[in-house]
Amino acid sequence: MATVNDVVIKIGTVNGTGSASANGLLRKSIFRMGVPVVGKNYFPSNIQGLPTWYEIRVTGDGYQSRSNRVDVMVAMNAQTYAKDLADVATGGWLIYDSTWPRSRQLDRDDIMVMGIPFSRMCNEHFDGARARILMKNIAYVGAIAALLDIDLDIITSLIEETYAAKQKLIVSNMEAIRLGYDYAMEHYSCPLPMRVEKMDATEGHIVIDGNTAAGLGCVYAGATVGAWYPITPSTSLMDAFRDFCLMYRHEPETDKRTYCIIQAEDELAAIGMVLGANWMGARSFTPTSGPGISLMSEFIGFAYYAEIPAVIFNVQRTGPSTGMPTRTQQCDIVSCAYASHGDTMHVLLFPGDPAECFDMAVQAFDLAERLQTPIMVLSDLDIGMNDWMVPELEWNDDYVPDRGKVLDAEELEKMEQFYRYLDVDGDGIPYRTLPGVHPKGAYFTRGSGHTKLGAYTENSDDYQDVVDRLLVKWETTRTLVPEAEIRYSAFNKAAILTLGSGDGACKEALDRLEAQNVGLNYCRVKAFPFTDAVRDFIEKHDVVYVVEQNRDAQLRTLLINDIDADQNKLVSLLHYNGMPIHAGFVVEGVLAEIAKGRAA
Amino acid sequence: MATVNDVVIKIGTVNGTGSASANGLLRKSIFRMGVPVVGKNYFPSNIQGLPTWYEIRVTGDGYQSRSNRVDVMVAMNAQTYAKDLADVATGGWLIYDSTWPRSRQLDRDDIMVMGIPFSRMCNEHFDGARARILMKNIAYVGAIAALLDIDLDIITSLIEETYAAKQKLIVSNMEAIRLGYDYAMEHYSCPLPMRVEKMDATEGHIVIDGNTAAGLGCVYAGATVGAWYPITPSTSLMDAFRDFCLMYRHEPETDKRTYCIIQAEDELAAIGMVLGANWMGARSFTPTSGPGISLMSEFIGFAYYAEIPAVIFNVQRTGPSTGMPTRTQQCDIVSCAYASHGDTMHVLLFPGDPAECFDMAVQAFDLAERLQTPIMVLSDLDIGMNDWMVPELEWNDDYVPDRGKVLDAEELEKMEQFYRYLDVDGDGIPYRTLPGVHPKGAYFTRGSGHTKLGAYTENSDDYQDVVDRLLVKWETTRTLVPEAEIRYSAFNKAAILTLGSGDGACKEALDRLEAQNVGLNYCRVKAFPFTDAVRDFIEKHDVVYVVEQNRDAQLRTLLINDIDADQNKLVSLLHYNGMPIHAGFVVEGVLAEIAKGRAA
Amino acid sequence: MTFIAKPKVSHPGLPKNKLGLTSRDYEGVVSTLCAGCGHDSVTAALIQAVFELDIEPHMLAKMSGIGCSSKTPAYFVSQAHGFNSVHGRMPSVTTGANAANRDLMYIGVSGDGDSLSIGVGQFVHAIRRNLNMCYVIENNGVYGLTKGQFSASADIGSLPKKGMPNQQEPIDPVSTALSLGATYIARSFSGDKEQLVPLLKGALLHSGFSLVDVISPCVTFNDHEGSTKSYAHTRQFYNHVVNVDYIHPSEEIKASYAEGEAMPIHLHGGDTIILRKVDGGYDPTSRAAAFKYLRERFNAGEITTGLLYVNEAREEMHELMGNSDTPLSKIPLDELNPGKEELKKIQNRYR
Amino acid sequence: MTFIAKPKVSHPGLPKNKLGLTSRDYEGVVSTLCAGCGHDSVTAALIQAVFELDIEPHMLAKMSGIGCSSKTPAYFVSQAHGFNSVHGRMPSVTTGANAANRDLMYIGVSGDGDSLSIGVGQFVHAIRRNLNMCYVIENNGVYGLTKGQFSASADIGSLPKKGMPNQQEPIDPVSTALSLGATYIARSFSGDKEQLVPLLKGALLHSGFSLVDVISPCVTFNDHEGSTKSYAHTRQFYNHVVNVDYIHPSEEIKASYAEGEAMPIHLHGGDTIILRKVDGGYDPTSRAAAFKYLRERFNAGEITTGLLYVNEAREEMHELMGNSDTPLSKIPLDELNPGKEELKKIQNRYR
Ligand SMILES: Cc1ncc(C[n+]2csc(CCOP(=O)(O)OP(=O)(O)O)c2C)c(N)n1
Ligand SMILES: Cc1ncc(C[n+]2csc(CCOP(=O)(O)OP(=O)(O)O)c2C)c(N)n1
Ligand code: SF4
Ligand code: SF4
Ligand SMILES: [Mg+2]
Ligand SMILES: [Mg+2]
Repeated sequence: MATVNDVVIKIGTVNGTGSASANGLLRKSIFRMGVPVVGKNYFPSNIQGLPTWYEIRVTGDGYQSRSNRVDVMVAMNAQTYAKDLADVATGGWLIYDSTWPRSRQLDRDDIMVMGIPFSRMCNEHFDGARARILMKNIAYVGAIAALLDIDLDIITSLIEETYAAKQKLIVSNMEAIRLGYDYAMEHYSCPLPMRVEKMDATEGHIVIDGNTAAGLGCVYAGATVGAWYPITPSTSLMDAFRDFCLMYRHEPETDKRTYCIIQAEDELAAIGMVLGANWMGARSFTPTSGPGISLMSEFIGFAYYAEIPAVIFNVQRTGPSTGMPTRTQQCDIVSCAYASHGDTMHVLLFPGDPAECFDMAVQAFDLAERLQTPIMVLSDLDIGMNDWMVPELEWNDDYVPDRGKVLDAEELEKMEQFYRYLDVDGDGIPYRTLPGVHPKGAYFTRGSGHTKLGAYTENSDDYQDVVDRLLVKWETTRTLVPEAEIRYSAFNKAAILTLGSGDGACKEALDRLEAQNVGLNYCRVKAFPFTDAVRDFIEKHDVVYVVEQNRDAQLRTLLINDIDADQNKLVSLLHYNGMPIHAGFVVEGVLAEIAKGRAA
Repeated sequence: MATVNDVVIKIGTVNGTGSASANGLLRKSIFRMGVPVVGKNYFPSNIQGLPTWYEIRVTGDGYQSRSNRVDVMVAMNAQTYAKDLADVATGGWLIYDSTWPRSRQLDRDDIMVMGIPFSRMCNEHFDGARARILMKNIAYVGAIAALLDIDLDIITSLIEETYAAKQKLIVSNMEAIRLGYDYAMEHYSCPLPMRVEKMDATEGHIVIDGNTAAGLGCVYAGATVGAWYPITPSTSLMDAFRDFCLMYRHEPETDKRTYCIIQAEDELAAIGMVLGANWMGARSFTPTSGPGISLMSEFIGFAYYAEIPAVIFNVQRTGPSTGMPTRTQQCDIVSCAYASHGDTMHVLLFPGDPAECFDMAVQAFDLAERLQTPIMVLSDLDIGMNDWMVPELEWNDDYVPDRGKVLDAEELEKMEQFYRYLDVDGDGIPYRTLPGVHPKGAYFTRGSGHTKLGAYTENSDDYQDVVDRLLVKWETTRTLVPEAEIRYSAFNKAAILTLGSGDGACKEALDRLEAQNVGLNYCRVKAFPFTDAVRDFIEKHDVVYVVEQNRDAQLRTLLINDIDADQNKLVSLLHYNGMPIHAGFVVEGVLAEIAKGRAA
Repeated sequence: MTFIAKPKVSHPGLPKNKLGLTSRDYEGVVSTLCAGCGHDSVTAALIQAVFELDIEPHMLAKMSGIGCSSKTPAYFVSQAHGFNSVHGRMPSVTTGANAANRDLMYIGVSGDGDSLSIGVGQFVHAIRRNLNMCYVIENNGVYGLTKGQFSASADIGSLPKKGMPNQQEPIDPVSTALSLGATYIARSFSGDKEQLVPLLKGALLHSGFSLVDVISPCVTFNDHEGSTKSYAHTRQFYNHVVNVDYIHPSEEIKASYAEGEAMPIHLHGGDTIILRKVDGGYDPTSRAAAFKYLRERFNAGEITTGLLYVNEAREEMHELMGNSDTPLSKIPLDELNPGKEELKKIQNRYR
Repeated sequence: MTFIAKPKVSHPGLPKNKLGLTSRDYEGVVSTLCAGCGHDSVTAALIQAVFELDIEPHMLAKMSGIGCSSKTPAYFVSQAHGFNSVHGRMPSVTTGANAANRDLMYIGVSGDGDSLSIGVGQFVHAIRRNLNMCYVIENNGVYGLTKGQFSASADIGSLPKKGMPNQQEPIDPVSTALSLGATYIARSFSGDKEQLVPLLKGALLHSGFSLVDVISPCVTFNDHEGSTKSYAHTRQFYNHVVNVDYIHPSEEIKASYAEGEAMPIHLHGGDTIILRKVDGGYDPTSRAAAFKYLRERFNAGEITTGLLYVNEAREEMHELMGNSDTPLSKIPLDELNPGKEELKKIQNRYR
């Protein structure tokens, strides 16, 4: 089957051997040919010596999720050779390092296996153990370039850009590319029937991971205080924030920093710092993952009740407990929505790709200050650490940050008396003051019972008054959070509803189902609480397939609990094995339900 | 309106002035007259100097909840005189200390106000500031005895029992009783039309608080390691455990302790200790309250996934955050059920009174070991710290603790190889081994991804295998937890469903509604997950009023989520102002719904 | 944490500070602590210290955790923002607040339970960062608010009201802070206002982390015989080694002091404090020597008080990081935003 | 944390211990750490120590938190139960396990991140309880598993692979433990097995809390020039003050040692260790002196190693509490239950 721009390349290596830059080079060169790509990393929770894979999906159609198929496997890791061999789709290809002989048992008839002596060639051409290993990686890029017809000029210019300052490296890298390229050209009929061809579908797009985009969003939102405790897979978010701050955040005259990143002693401290900074009027955030959320939960409840803004990025990984730190899931939805003891409810945002990580980072700060409550951005490892093609990030210089209801010195001066928790405007949102602004603004922030005036209380009515007003605020919240992405067609009585990184797989599934004459509407929620449009959407359908990446149907739980969505309509399709969801899972799930008699 | 054995006495004092023993004396003497009583404490989160109240409901009918009415107010605290005066029901009585003149404004026409110069009398009869204050308290007991016709002989014998070793104190206490008694007899027509009369309704009963009963249950269950961090209102649970251990838990020969209580540095450490001890094969528990649960949540998720037994008592208080530490709520239901990030579900037990705190403490340890998972006993301040009349606690000496599936040395010796997480019996419960027993039993306990054999994994299928098996265990759990209390009558299509301390108020409400010809069935759930009987119960009714003490209808959420209970049937009646729920609230709630057109 | 607002009566005769405020203006709501509680004396000392230092009330931030001690920020300077956080976590909140606005003066009030049990991790790391704050531990050896359990500062052999004596090694905040490198470390006693007020003033003015460990007896649960944190015991074994005098910047340092007997310490903000050594052999600028001395006096049963260690050389958190002098919370957000054009440029790397 | 089970080949020539086991019997699964990681050397030293002490494998409990270091319990003694808990919380789990069964020997392996940042509170309180365990910190100055951030033990001025040098005061586990009263405190280096093994043996036999702080370089993130936790730096500034020899109970203490040069320490279980002082002036039985010495050598840039403090007099947790000698987990539940009749009796007080 000859196909163009629809091929999945998977490269198996050993972690710590520097294959990341080779894989990036390959992915970028395809992108520069104008062909959409998806890049996924499957790496172990380990530093050096264990198997790791990088998967590039070349998708002329511009799909965003992984495919569950491997067409071209580059099996560089002898340890996983058997598994890698087994993973290739019928009719596919496997490339291995033929420097060392391979057991006859390790063969398949239905695929084509190609040996290329990467190690031998590199040992002959390069000196030093480190260089030989690195160049072996570059050499397989050359081989793939030949096999898939990737433009060598583009590869060359990418290498030149990367090593602009190190001429020598350009030469050696190009040499390694040539080694692989030439060997493949010589020994195999290139290109393969599955190949890459220039097109024009990447204009105005970038390839970026969600953590980088979110870190950049924090810079643009004007965040100044970042507090965190390292945890996979959220670490690179703060790394990105730091890198961008190094570029953009120094006072011109003094070169002093206009940001403050604090590596906290743990997550309890990180969230405490974020609350202190936001209380003081700085925009402050913390990135974390599941275990961090558990540890932060006492403080999150405090912030809900004392009404302190905060932005928390939860880059979810596979739970429960330590779980699989380098695998993805959407498994903290319930624990975030109701984090902390007592009656609490928290605002969640669900970015669907890195571009939304950028946008929602900014929205999160605006909402946090507007609503005076923690906003949790629920990304996941798939979005946060993988390479997504998205439209270029946009910024509007007219952006005016929403600082919410903060009284300044002048306003306070004019007031008779300031009361912290009064619902002056009827929207459930009180006014706040910042320390150091005016003596009249002073009040006592506490997580213990308080009256609407801000005084300590153990009185039943006064207590209830405040927690009831928080419900009014919740309804206001519903009107302020980002609207869901909805695709309607009046004819469909069935629909798919998903969130976050389920977007790509679901959209691809919609196309595939459509092709099988199964028409479905679509809704991707972007926030909790759910908007009225989501409520309407569910009401308008007979069946709503709720696609999410956890075992316990957590999104479904929230839909029923928050907007009383009809439990009988909501049919769960749950993917939770730690790998990113793919369209096939959704298609099969829907078809199986239909086969069982469920309406399409 | 003359009534017998249906009167509510409320005593307002200042905390730290030693009124507790006087109030206990009063409550006990009524109980010894054979008359059921309910005793409630309303105290501030403070050590000395703030208002505090004790309320005794004399209830010939044997109801267990508070009444929302005050018949006889003893206003000993000048600071709250106005409030106390306002709280008395029309036709009621107020007693105050007439040593000091009282403002004329502070009067009501519809009640009877009685001045008794407690301070003056005590100052005349006793020496020393401390004694005078304490005796003033005893004196009001004397006055109430006269007014309500409480048996002086019983009071005398109670005082004699209490101070058996301190003859002098008997004399002075009796003198104080007499002062109040005689003054009342002399100045007011005693007894009042609302009075107490001997009956025979307390035989076989005791009056106890839930924390004491739970502490005793832990002793009987054979718990040996208690780890905790002090927090109101759970502190007295560990105090009770310690007190009973001092009585019962010393090796006869050596006098060494057969228990170990560790005051941990915080709740994170307390739960860590509990897990370590249970892992090692000791029965171990921790009492805490909401903030503690938040802090424990990372470890609770670990225990769920690594399958380690643990018993956690959550004596709930008013949330969110620090909230009102000395007020009650049932507000941690959701946060306990789904504590920790990732897909987790935890077994909850809901004692309805102190007797069940005793029983469920024992059941909790059995279930924890049988199911190898944390069991949370969700009590609350109302049950834990108030005085409930309950049937005598029972113990069966034939009790055989359920240690669950633990392999001993002999069994291990015979095995080829032990695997920790295999579902050998098909009930989702694997076998475990204890350290130090046999080298073949060794395995590596971890919260990271593991296979059913117990090995570390990052493999999707192996991971999913284990978390899916946990769902099988969950269904087994459903068959092992305590059955709900259900009262059926085939004719009623409407019902009340509640949990825990809602029991008393709901049962009283059922009687009152019945009297108004509103017949309702009743279900009190005792555990999460819910049993099949609960599912059936809801299915059989058109309307189920779910009565709970939190703002967000947390029990309702679990019912829908766990057993897909029909959301349209479940109508919430929510009481969450921090005071214990009372029957009137339920009656009014139900009637209001019926008035709105809801089926009875 | 009280219901009663103190009546604001003006007392025309009261002395005024440079801002024209009287000490009454630095008060808070009426305390609800037990009569005689040491914590109320610490509150009084704090009021006097900030009054005498002419601190603008709203330029103060009052931080605390949970406990009787942690309630006290409500009892002073009503015109300052207060933050009563969760148990043991005051240091992190203060760190964040200070990161956001370095212009305020931060007073953290904590208890021995709050700081040495649940909160010891945050205590340790605030020291490590040399966070610019005045950290007061109202140390009574027990958990007051939860009714008298021993805290981690209880001494071995100290008797509870009922039950067995404490057997566990105490955590001494002073030697812990020394081992961690805190830059201003004092110990005092709630019953010795004369010593306490100048120590607090020095602590407030010190740039960096200053610890004032105040033995503050709990009259309700730990003031009986056999308790080592009682008024009587503290008075008896009190050993005052280094006095401190605060000199207002405007005042001249009049006397000159003989080496070894008194030494002026010049604080960052231009203020000066004079240390007067009662015990000539004690060196409050050496961590090694201070630790040894304290340990030896502790073994001898003494409670060493005064300014026990000071290091003005080490930079506080913002200086270490090279942060802007302008409080971060005051930089307009649009100055923090690189703008549309930069966003375009930076994205070239993602192609 | 590995996929590969080590092949169990029998080597007939290998020496056997009293139990007839070879050192191979004390191995675990194959390490997945980076080649050259210091932690693997510590693992090897631990294997040697438990082998030489004739410890029954299943009478050992291997406890850890999260980190590269915390993975290592999988790499030794496969026949002992292991407990890989959550990050920073190993001490509490060990406390509970030990409370339940005092008969086992507890080895806790932790990292500097695990113990000094997130876990410092539990570390401090395990010391305070004098928990009977051997606590090993594999100290590399960084968070290995999360890819190289500085930890709280990073020295001021230490350079990262890229970026700015560390500016924060380090937390030194040894002086922190000293200030808190740990009863056996040693420091060593993963590259010096000869010193490390006897220190571990002493630590395992010591009754009470023993800390072995092992500088264990992270080859991937913190072994470059400018790092103060590199192999090269540690070797260069190594200062070995107190050697320790372990004497098996069956062996006679042959030599007699001149005062000030060597001292025998008799351990609770009947074992003896001999301290040999390299620096005659150092007194490993005085907290005050040890602290001062360490501080001074630290200021001089030296890394002081050896057995730095020992106190055999203080009782461990169970002894302090007066607990049964029988492990609590082994007392049959029916002996713990006061029975039906007692329950009747006791309820009289509730009437
Ligand atoms: C997470 C959490 N656990 C427990 C408590 C209960 N608690 C309140 S104050 C306190 C101890 C206070 O002791 P300390 O800090 O010494 O203050 P003191 O009352 O002695 O001044 C405790 C354990 C709490 N509020 N939060
Ligand atoms: C609650 C929580 N926060 C963060 C992490 C991520 N994490 C894993 S190991 C580690 C640090 C390990 O450092 P260290 O203890 O020094 O061990 P090393 O890898 O250096 O041996 C961190 C932060 C986690 N596992 N859990
Ligand atoms: S209990 Fe103790 S610490 Fe608390 S207010 Fe009373 S005396 Fe002070
Ligand atoms: S990253 Fe560092 S600490 Fe972790 S295994 Fe590698 S060398 Fe060891
Ligand atoms: Mg205290
Ligand atoms: Mg480390």
